[in-house]
Amino acid sequence: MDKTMAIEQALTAVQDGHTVMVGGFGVPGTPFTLIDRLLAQGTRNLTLVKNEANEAGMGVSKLLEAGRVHTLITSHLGLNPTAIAMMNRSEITVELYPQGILAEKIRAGGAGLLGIVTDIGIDTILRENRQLVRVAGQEAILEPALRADIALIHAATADRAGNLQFAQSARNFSPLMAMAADRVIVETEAIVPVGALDPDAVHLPGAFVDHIVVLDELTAEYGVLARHVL
Amino acid sequence: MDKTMAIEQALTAVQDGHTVMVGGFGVPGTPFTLIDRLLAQGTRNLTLVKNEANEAGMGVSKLLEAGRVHTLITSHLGLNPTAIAMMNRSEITVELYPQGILAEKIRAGGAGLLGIVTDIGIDTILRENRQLVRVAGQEAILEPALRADIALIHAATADRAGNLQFAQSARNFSPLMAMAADRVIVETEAIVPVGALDPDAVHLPGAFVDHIVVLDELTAEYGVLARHVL
Amino acid sequence: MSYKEKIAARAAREVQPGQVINLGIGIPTMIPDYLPNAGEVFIQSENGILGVGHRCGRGTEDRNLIDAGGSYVTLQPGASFFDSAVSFAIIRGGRVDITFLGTLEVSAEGDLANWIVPGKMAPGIGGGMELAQKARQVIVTTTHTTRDGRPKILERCTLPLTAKGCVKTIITELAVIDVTPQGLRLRELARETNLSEVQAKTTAPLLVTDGAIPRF
Amino acid sequence: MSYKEKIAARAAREVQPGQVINLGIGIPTMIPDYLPNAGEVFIQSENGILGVGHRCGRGTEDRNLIDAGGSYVTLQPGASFFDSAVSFAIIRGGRVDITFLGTLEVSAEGDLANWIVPGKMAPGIGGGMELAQKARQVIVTTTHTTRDGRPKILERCTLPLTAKGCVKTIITELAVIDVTPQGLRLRELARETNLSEVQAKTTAPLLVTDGAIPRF
Repeated sequence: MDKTMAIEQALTAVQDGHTVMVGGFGVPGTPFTLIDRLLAQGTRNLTLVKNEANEAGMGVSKLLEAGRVHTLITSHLGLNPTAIAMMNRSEITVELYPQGILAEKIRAGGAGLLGIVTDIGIDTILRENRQLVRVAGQEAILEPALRADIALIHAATADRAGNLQFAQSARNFSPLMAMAADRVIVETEAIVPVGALDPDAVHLPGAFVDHIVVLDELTAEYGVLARHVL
Repeated sequence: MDKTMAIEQALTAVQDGHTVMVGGFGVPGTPFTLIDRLLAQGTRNLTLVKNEANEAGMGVSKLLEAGRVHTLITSHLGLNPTAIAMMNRSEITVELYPQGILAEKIRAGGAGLLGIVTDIGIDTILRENRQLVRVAGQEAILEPALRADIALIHAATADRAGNLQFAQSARNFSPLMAMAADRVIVETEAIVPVGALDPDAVHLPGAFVDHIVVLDELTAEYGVLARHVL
Repeated sequence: MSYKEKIAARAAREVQPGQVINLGIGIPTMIPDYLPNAGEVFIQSENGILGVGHRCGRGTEDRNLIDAGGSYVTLQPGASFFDSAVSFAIIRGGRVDITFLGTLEVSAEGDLANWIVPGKMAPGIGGGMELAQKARQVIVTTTHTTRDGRPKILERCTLPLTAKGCVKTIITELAVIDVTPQGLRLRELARETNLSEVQAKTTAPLLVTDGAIPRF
Repeated sequence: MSYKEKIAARAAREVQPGQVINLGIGIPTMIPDYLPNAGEVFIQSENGILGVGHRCGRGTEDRNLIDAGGSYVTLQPGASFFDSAVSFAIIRGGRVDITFLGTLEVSAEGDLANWIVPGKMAPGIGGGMELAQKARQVIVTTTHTTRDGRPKILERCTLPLTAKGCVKTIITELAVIDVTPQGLRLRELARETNLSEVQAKTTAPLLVTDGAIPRF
């Protein structure tokens, strides 16, 4: 079994109008190479799901800036004034969720559930336009599960069967999104033979992975971000 | 930081009338030593949550047979005719859930959610006496989250801060239950200093663990079960 | 070859390289013995394993390594372990290509009833309902009739359902039958039988394509 | 010591050994510098870390190791990594003992408003709402007044809430104030101020226990 594939071939799966989940929280875990190639292939009219919008000029922000995204489902845009400006000019529609609720909506999609029930935000304006239910005598919000056509994921190590390991804080949303998409495309820094990973140390089982792209190099975007250094 | 404790002291937390989650799927992951000690201390009127009831004369079945349990929340009793007989004689109340829905109810409790929404069983008798909701135009079951007063967990390795690793198929319900209980008591085969575990290889972060009991020996119950050998 | 072995061997031929499969108790557990490219198929077990290998030889058992049926098993290369929530995420999330399940009854519309007999308390649901409802393909492997000779393949199930309209294919010692929108379609016949015997032992009508029926 | 350092230093004294704490952006990120037993406290970060250590010295940054605020950090012994769902399970499941948060407004009943100003589009919610609603203790660390001198501690919040009745303690450069069922209780006063100044800068009435008010 060998799920490795050329990047161009893997990304033909992403089509206009698709919903695309993109792993990463800041730089760690963001699949910059897959994003750049998606930009290059011109796919448009995307709904993007990502924790945040990276920073201006980086990662998914490039897709926003190029007008390829009509809706962004996210937790915050705090580090990306360009994305905030686009939202304020209504050039993109932004759906905001509490970060852990966004994670749970995605996870629920991945787990084949239809939704979760939470009291987060029940006393706030978040309750507006939400489906309210009562459970255990308590008012709560029913949040529908979220799934995607495609997930773009960055791994530290993959075996050819798609078992993945993530590095440190690069794990974040990646395993959840890989569970929640019909087609999961992974870029990996290292590729190892099937059987090389300790079965107890796999972070995401290969069943969730469709295509693996082996990175030849890590571009500068993957590196330490000078403006965040003390 | 050192969460290790004598077993007697750790188990004083378990009181009459408590809801107790017990990890394990068959022998792997069942905390036999904690169960035996709980039996010895005489705690009664328990609601027990476990994937299955172990086998007659083993593990949680000892608590059932000693009359310490009024309700068992579980997925199946298939390997325990004693427990089935007790259920049929109404000596215990048994709440049955599909195995993965039981896992999700527990996980939802652990994740501070109020419930999950699922279509599992919607066309079956499981829909009876359930809270039905509509989501995405579809009829579904709202399953309330499940939490416990206590979780009893078996780990392969713990550090003194409570970070845990499980061995192979012994992981099963253990991390979910450890998330879902107010007080989590872990028995471990090996104890290591804080800092000895690879942070990327921890299966359950120490924040979920309250007390650690270091096992002096593994009794025969932990071993290979002769009647399941080919 | 026993009738159970015959069913398992025929069922194994439904599996494609690269697929993730899940095996119920009974006959399905015998399927791996007949997989042509076992290393290219990943067997998932509800207790948190992807990549179950063959059953253990006596004396090689690992106390921490059983499958969901309680048998001591080995691993194949590329295996991984995970918790029960992730395990059923694989199942309900649509990443199990085929689940092989036994049954009490199966209907012409693909309804499956294999978990409870009213009047007898059911020993539980286990993972079967989720597998039946959410695996991409549900293949029933079963004897064609009950022990006392009554058909298991019915117009309508009489027992409470496990899942509605979920079964794609039924493999028995006598026949391979596909559930189609038009009804049950006989795909193959065992060498030891004939159409009239199979129809007599099947309550629902069987559609037959023109031409010779392939044998297995 | 700047006023921010003073707030952070006083806030650090609320932390007990063995606790799990989460630090919002701004002043809370300075708290670790003042923890007496830093090794005995586990700092949780929403992006999937338990056991964040001090910030990185220049040149020692790891591209894969940032906190939720985007700063390059180190690990303390006993740290662990996990995904975002587990990270918020720690938060919503009640395993964060204290969250330190900044705020725009806080009310006499402990309502917190720190995420949106109507008319300006909010840049998002992040993890703050879940921390405010579910951490065992919410401690607000904030300047006592806005930049233009208006009180932040009000009878009622005017801005949309982050969470209702969640705040336990408010620590400013002037005072430590507990939210109690009876109202706001002044626990400590900064050495540089006095009761009348603090009350003048606080819209809600402050309850004062008999005897000398401790200073910090």
